[in-house]
Amino acid sequence: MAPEPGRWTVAATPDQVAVLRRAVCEYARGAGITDGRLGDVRLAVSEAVTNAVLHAYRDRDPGEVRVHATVEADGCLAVIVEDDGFGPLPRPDSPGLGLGLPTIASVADAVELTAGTAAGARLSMRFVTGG
Amino acid sequence: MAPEPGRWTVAATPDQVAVLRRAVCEYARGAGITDGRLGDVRLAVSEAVTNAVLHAYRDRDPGEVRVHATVEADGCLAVIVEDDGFGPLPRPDSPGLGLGLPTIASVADAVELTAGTAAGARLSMRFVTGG
Amino acid sequence: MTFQPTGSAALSHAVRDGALTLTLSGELDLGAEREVRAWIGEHAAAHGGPVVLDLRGVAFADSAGLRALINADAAARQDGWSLRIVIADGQLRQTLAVSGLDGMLPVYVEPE
Amino acid sequence: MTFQPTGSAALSHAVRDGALTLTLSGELDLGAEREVRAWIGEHAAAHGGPVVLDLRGVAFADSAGLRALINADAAARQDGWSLRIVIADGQLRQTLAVSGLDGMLPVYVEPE
Ligand SMILES: Nc1ncnc2c1ncn2[C@@H]1O[C@H](COP(=O)(O)OP(=O)(O)O)[C@@H](O)[C@H]1O
Ligand SMILES: Nc1ncnc2c1ncn2[C@@H]1O[C@H](COP(=O)(O)OP(=O)(O)O)[C@@H](O)[C@H]1O
Repeated sequence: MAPEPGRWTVAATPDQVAVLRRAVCEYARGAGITDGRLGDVRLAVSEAVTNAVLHAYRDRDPGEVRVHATVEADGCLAVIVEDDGFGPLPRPDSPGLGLGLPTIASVADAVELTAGTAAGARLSMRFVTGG
Repeated sequence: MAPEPGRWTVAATPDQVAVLRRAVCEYARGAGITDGRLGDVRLAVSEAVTNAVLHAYRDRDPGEVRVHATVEADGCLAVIVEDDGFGPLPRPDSPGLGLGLPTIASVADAVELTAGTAAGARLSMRFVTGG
Repeated sequence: MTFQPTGSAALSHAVRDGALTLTLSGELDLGAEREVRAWIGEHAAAHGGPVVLDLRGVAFADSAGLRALINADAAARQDGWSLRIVIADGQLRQTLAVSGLDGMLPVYVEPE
Repeated sequence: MTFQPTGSAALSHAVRDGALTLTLSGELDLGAEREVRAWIGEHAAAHGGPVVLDLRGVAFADSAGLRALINADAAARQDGWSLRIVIADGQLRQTLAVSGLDGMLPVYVEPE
């Protein structure tokens, strides 16, 4: 009995990273995820939302970050983080360490980066829950 | 009439980046890709194979890089670059500029990074050919 | 003295045996990083001697949070004070290991 | 004088009006980067004056290749010689734009 999908929309500001991280973890817990896997979800969501806050709008006014979480038919947890920014574009002046995407790839079972539905970037992560 | 899938296996050394780039471009041309799209495929494959050469084996002896190209039922070109290295792991001492993955994401229509089938990393890229 | 920044990390400091101990607990992420970074820089500069960064109470850190540690390490090298980062055997230790930063920072694992 | 490295880039150099012109053609990728980097560094150091890097014949470059340009720019700043990177309106220009590096390097677009 999979829970209804979760949807959250926040402003792309640094304080919202913790808000979304907690919201998705609570959703994942409600979906019966194991404690081990929960740590992976927490870290991956934190990195993905951080990227949207840091990179999507750059010098523009911060727009939205939208997160969508759902349990798929095979029991996998899928989390999508989407923004309306520049789209996935390289950034030689990145303030980051360049660890975000590879960190997500190393804790999630799959990560897909595409252009957003209208504009911006869309990062999809899947976690096998094995339960 | 889609061509048979293409498969190439090379050693993970710098000189093989050009070899795989050319092989996949020739395949894409044979599959009727437009010149505009061909430039995107060339750049994305080059970045993906470069990552396998630079990051998969790090201080180990270079292993294999395997590339698989295919035209899907919907006409999309799918290219998969796979290695048997460490898997997608962050690397604060990366010799790169951190531009590889976002460059791929900005020229391909979708890019997915997962663990390889046995070990290592597996990068899948899709290009809508619209033809 | 404890200071609660706008983010989700709590900060306190004390001098013990000549070493400044900066204790941080809570969540070390993008929302906390800038404030934590400034706070470490300020106290370390005012103290001038050895600094212990006690992070055993940090329940969560991501790569934005790890940036504050890299920054503290760079400041210590540049300004010539010694730094010791003390962590527990938990999420922070794992995240440091995944990031590959554990070998690049003066990290010590101690029980809480 | 033309030198064909193991990679797929061809290199030649000449002094014109006091400026050293380094001309590079072919493909600037990981296979060529190290050799190109060393070659630029060597000639620029020996010359000491202004350097023009003529890349109008470069048919392809990726981010590993762009590293050679960043490196040349860093060397020029550090050692105090002026650098001018001349490119055509083609793939290299596009790749520089996608990478965001175009605004960070002394790039000039000129017809071939
Ligand atoms: N939501 C996004 N919008 C635009 N660009 C992005 C986004 N997420 C990531 N990127 C691009 O991908 C690059 C790599 O991201 P990451 O691996 O997290 O490293 P870092 O954030 O430390 O630079 C970023 O520097 C940026 O150029
Ligand atoms: N094939 C791979 N195997 C292991 N790690 C990889 C691989 N590809 C990429 N990575 C990791 O992802 C990081 C980001 O890659 P990329 O965006 O291409 O930047 P760069 O190669 O310049 O560091 C690399 O630093 C590395 O840690």
